[in-house]
Amino acid sequence: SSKDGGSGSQAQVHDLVVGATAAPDALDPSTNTAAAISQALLYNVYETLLKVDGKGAYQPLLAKSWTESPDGLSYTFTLEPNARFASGAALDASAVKTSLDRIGQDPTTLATLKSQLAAIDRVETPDPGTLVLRLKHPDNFLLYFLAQTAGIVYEPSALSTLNQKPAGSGPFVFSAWSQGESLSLVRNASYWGTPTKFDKATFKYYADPNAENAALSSGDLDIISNVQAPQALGQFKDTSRFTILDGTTMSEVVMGFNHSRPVFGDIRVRRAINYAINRPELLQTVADGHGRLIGSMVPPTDPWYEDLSNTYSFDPDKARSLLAEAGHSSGLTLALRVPTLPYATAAATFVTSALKDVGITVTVDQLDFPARWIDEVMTKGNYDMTIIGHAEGRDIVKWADPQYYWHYDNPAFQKLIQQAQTGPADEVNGIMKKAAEMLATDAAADFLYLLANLVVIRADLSGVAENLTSDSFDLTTISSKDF
Amino acid sequence: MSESTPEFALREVRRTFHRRRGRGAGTVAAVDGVDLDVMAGQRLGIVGESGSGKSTLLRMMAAIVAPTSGRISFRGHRIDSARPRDLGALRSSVQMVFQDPNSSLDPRMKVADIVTEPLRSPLVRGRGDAPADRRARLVEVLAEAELEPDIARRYPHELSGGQRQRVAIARALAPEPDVLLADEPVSALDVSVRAHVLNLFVDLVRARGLTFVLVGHDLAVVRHVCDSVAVMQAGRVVESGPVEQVYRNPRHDYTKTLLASVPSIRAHRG
Amino acid sequence: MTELLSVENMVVGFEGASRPTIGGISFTLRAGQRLGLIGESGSGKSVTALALMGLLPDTAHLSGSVRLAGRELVGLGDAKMARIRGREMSMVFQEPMTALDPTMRVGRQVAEVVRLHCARTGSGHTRERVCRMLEEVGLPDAERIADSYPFQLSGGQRQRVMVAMALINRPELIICDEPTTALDVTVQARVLDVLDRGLREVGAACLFISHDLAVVSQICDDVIVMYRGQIVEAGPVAVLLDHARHPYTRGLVATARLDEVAPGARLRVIEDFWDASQERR
Amino acid sequence: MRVASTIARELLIFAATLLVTSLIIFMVVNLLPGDVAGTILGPNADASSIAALRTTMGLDRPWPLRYLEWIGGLLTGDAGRSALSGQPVLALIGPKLAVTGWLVTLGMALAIVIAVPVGIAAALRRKHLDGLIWAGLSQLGMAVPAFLAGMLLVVVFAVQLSWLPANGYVRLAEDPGGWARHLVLPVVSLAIVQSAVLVRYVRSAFIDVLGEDYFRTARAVGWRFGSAVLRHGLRNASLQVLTVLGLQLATLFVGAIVIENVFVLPGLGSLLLSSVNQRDLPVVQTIVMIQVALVLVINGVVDLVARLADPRLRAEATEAGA
Amino acid sequence: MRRAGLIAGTACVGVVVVMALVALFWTPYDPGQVEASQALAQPSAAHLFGTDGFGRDIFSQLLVGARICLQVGIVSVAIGALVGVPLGIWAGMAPGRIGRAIMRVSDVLYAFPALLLAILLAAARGSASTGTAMVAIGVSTVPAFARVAHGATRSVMARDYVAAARASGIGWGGIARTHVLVNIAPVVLVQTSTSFGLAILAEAGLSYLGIGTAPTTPSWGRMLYDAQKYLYQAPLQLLWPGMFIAVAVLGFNLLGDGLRDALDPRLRTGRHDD
Ligand SMILES: Nc1ncnc2c1ncn2[C@@H]1O[C@H](COP(=O)(O)OP(=O)(O)OP(=O)(O)O)[C@@H](O)[C@H]1O
Ligand SMILES: Nc1ncnc2c1ncn2[C@@H]1O[C@H](COP(=O)(O)OP(=O)(O)OP(=O)(O)O)[C@@H](O)[C@H]1O
Ligand SMILES: [Mg+2]
Ligand SMILES: [Mg+2]
Ligand code: NI
Repeated sequence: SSKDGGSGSQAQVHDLVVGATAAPDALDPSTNTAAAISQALLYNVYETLLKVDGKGAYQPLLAKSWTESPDGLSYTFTLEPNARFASGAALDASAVKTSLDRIGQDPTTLATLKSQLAAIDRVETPDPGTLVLRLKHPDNFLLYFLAQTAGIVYEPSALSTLNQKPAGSGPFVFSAWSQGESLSLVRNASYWGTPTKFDKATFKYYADPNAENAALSSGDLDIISNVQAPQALGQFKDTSRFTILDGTTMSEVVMGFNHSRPVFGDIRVRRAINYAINRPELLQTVADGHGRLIGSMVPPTDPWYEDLSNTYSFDPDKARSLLAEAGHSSGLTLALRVPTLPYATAAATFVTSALKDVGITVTVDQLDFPARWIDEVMTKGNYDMTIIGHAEGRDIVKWADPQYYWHYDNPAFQKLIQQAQTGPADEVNGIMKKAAEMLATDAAADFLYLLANLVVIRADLSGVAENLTSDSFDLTTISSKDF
Repeated sequence: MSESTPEFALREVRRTFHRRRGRGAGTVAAVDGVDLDVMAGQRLGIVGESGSGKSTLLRMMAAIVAPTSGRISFRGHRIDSARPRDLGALRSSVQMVFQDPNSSLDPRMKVADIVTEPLRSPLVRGRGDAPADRRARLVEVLAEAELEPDIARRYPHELSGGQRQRVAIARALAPEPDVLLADEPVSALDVSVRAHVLNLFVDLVRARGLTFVLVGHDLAVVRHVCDSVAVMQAGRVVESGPVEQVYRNPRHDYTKTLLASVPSIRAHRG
Repeated sequence: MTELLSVENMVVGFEGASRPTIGGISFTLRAGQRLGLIGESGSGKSVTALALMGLLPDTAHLSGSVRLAGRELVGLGDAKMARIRGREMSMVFQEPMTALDPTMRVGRQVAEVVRLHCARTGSGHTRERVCRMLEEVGLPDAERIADSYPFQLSGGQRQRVMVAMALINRPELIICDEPTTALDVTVQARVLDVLDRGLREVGAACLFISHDLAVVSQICDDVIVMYRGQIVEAGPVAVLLDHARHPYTRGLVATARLDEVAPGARLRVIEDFWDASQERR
Repeated sequence: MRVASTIARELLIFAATLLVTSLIIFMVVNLLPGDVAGTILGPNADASSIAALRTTMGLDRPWPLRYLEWIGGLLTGDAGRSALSGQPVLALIGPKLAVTGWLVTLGMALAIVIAVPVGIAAALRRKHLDGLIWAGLSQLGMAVPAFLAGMLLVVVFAVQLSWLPANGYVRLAEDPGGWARHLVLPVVSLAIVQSAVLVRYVRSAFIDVLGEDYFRTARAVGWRFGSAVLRHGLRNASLQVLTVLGLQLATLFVGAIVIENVFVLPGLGSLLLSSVNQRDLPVVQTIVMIQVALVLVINGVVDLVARLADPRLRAEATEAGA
Repeated sequence: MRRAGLIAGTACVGVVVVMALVALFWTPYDPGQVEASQALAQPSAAHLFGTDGFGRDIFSQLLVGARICLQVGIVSVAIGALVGVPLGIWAGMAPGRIGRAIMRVSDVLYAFPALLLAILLAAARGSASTGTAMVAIGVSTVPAFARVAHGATRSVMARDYVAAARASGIGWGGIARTHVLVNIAPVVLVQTSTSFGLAILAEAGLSYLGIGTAPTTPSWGRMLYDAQKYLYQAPLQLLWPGMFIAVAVLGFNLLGDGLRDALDPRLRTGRHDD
């Protein structure tokens, strides 16, 4: 909302208020997994060497340019000479090295981030403007992860207080945080690049999606970063007041099977479940039709995306006969343990009814999210089926980890992923396509749908990305018609 | 029972209460060193002003309230600090009638159950000669208390005040006690029903040769029913003796005031 | 003497009751006269008193005529009635334990009665008057009593405070509803004495309710006897005691005379004189 | 002398109660399955890194040790740090407590302001239609879930009429006007339910008082009905209601949790809920402790006020020590 | 007039009970049956109260919801009463210190905001389900029952009929059975009725916070939670469960008040009302 900073003669204060659902509980994205941290800070406060655009191509950010050695074992980045931290400190190669080395070496940083940068052998800084990464083995995914949270360049002198006071080089600087309530940023007056038009940006957090919608309706918000109750979008159909963006996220809503249970060792059961569920209808009832059917673990913004949603079209008869073949004609009872997240519980309702039609009795219970769900499902593996969205980019690789909570152990798949990562770069897309198809045909899970990126913005605003390609809610591109 | 051992022997009996409200808050000696003997067949009246400790004394004799100090024996056995199961003799042969029939009858019990309740007590049943057939005893005892048999099916609130008090008397009589303790049994009653209840007491006590202790504030009532009297004031017995003697020739000032205060029908005020 | 109070054919019925509780009674009271009202429990004595004061509950229906010094009270509004209550006519209730506001010092409660009816009295003056009144009703330590809360006083003291409240505005009529029934005999004697002197001092008429003929005979000149909502007999105390016409009254007199019977002898009861069952049908 | 010792004894008992309470809270809270390590590492973590983080954070140390640490810290005014953000717990709770405090206090105040006249009317006119309507409305008020009432209020006043903000909170110091506007709907929704409950108590307290002998006495000495109600009825009835108010407080805190959720108020309730979900135990146990202690303290205070206001109880209090 | 409340209360409760009984044998549709094509249908002959966002028949859900609502009420109130009442009686009959200690513990428990307890218990039991909610609500009503039973027991113990029973040699157990239990029954009954209403509200509250009933169980609270997102689109969704919750709570409250009034004359033996 724009408020007059007093009477007419004074300059207007332009301030942007963004509604979000999940609130961060800490502020250091390298030690806490909450996507909400990156949502608010990545690209806004923190910057990376490069950035992925809406089409999946790499764009320069802190690095003006980069080259890859022919053997794929080293990358050389030329840094933006003007770049500096908001505090005024110089952002040179050694600062970047500190950040990257910290991910690799500091025991407190997240294991996920470590594994994303695991290929880096060492970081070299021949001169302040040049950074060289030497790899242990070629990694075709490395640039992607360097453009994400793992690649954030933190101000070296602020590393110990990142959890309370983020310090980066972006167009905004962190200003205040009230846990569970709001997080505010102000304009970085000395930003090295194109400055933002907004003096202030605030993320406000709403546990209750209706409250968030009501806040936008009544003018307390300028943007809802992700509408949680698509059914309520009707409130915003007045195009003179609001613009609705309906794009894609990277979040695949997966009904995971616990492959360590004998019943899911049988592909006929997995297929039967895939046949039994009418996913178009599910998408309609659960998300009011917003989102995409994907059929595998790949969002459309990945370069190797192909539509696999028809691998198992709705066919309850086939489901019944597969079940009978598998020896479950007398019925089958499965425990579906879902986290207390609106889309998950809603999908559970649909799934229960659908599976009942083919003779599978589903007992549903809901687990506190995150702590309880993680404990029961991920750590203890105490479940038959569960439903959750996997929001991380390129998380298809998780299927290659048999320790991961699905306990999916498919050597052929693991080999494909290995090849894609370390093989020739021009073969990556082809191999990844194969891998995605393999997951789909093997019915490794029931890939229910891809969450929609439903953004509602005040009609005068523009520049919000339609598709979400990182965890960040990128404020840097937003502008207003009015100023 | 030999003549020499009294039914009740009280020595230096004291009872204090911690009162938290009202006048005289703090520690109150409700009964403050009382010595008293009650012989078998004696009809003793205890009179005194409100708060003088009459009820407390009686309740200690019934072992409902324990004395703070002093000794109370019933037929030679200490009852002041006895455990419940050692009170067998007392419980089976001593019964009590209370002042307020509204409070002393359980509003949710039928008269039949109220009256036969003592018969269900293990202590009374263990006595041996206790009435075994409860229903027969109920009919008998209602008749003794001059109550219609069909009252047995009613609840206390369906009875008049006089009837209620007679039910309370019937309950006390049911286990065929030897001793009857009565705490102001007619104070809550209308004068017009008082006579009924007093007649009943006189008849019963005489017919059964009961030992009888009556607490009252009305000397006229005590004189009518009892043969001896003890006058209490502030937790102490200030005067005692045969009722006619005390009545005609009061020695203590308080007794005199008490006697003078009893309203009597006067022809016309001067 | 002139008639102070005249009650004519007063009927009181309660919602849901099949027959009226007070079935059309009439009596009169002269200025300064002391009239006893006796009867067994439930005969309607308290209801009569409340009807005269205009304090019957909402569920009661009152008809007939009640005139105080010629003014009709039946149908008078609350505001007008309030001006009469406590000034021309006051009342002492049966239960001394609950009749005073437990949260207010008694001196203030008495003073309120004064201030309520005489607007122009300074508070110092009122206080003085209250203390004097308290002394008059036999509470010598008036200052301390006035500063006490009701729970700090004994039943007899409270009842004397009630008497003080009733007398302090020198009303023409005081209604006492069993003012001593809840008290000890010794205390009862003292309160009756105080009341007797107070009435004489103020020169007020009194309607004295009791179930105890002995008490009434000490205070009153005349008695009316109530039975089941009806007046069965009326007359001077002396006459009534010795020459009651109605058998019920004779029974009532007989039961009260404990002292005339030999100890242990059978007491006479009302039913010896009066068969209640025949009346009831 | 004895006054001091009685007070000391009461305080000692109170402290012991709090200590036992803290132990119970700690046990209950620490029995919660699942832990903060999982929250921090998220759904993409693997079991071994969760175990590693548990050890790093000291979550696998024996509970008596952790309890002593916590309670020791509390006594010195330090409730530890949030397991998630590392912020000092008390610094985290402080501003939230203020929000909940405003909500509860204003809610209670408004509830009283509504309930007393309505309750009196319902008592005085209980045999009449209007009295029955008041009583009926209060019954209805109690029967509607508070969050439903809140949501309906938002629809009408924030979304349809746009008179008031739908939710959110502004600090009093920043913008008093905005603060007030943001609190109107939550306070009203909280007060609706509370006042409905209070109306019942006020009504029955007044019905009791109207049946008391001293009320009849007051009328017999010449107070008009209305004046008697004000002079003698209100005094005595309010004493009865006062004790209830203390007890209502516990329910009010609960109501506040739900209302904070509906109106997105950054209060203790929402912090508690999210902290429970994320197993940020230092925060959870401290919030619960604060709430329970507050209820106990305020109940104690209400008790004291009731004692001071009621001469009978006052005498009891002073004489016990005198 | 005072009967009116009792009658209205009985009628409201009766509606809920009848619905619950019907649901045992028959519902027009399977309440869990998703029928996407029928989503958000308006009330019609086929769907008396319309359908929800999944095309599930609301009427069927309401019927089953009535059963769950009674179940929650019965189980939680039973827990509260079965634990609280004996505790209260014990505290009321035990002399001095023991009694005070019991009530002290109960007071502390009372200070635990009920929902808080429920949240913690729900979290402790792990999965949020109707069962957890029932236990949690039950535990949180224990102190209320203990308090009420304690007070009533104290006043019964002060009565002379207890003294009379003791004077006859009836033991503590006998007194508790024949006198205390019977005489505190009305007060406990009233408390039971009121707690029933509170339990229903508490379940709704828990479900609203997402920690109550599981998604596929059509409790009224859960229905409200699911209906929230249609607040603007299909407000009726919110109205039906809201209305039935109100009816049930109102019914139990009125019933409790009515019982209190109906039982009152006997409780107040001091006044002659007959
Ligand atoms: N349970 C109790 N707790 C505290 N104080 C008590 C208790 N019982 C009796 N008292 C006090 O002890 C004193 C004596 O009481 P008690 O009832 O024995 O007197 P009483 O002579 O029977 O009086 P009344 O004629 O009024 O029945 C009184 O001051 C009374 O208040
Ligand atoms: N508020 C009321 N509602 C219904 N009936 C009432 C009410 N008050 C009194 N009564 C009835 O009126 C009758 C007369 O009662 P009242 O109180 O006048 O008797 P009383 O002569 O004063 O008796 P006591 O000597 O016991 O005080 C009784 O039968 C009583 O039940
Ligand atoms: Mg006594
Ligand atoms: Mg009377
Ligand atoms: Ni007497």
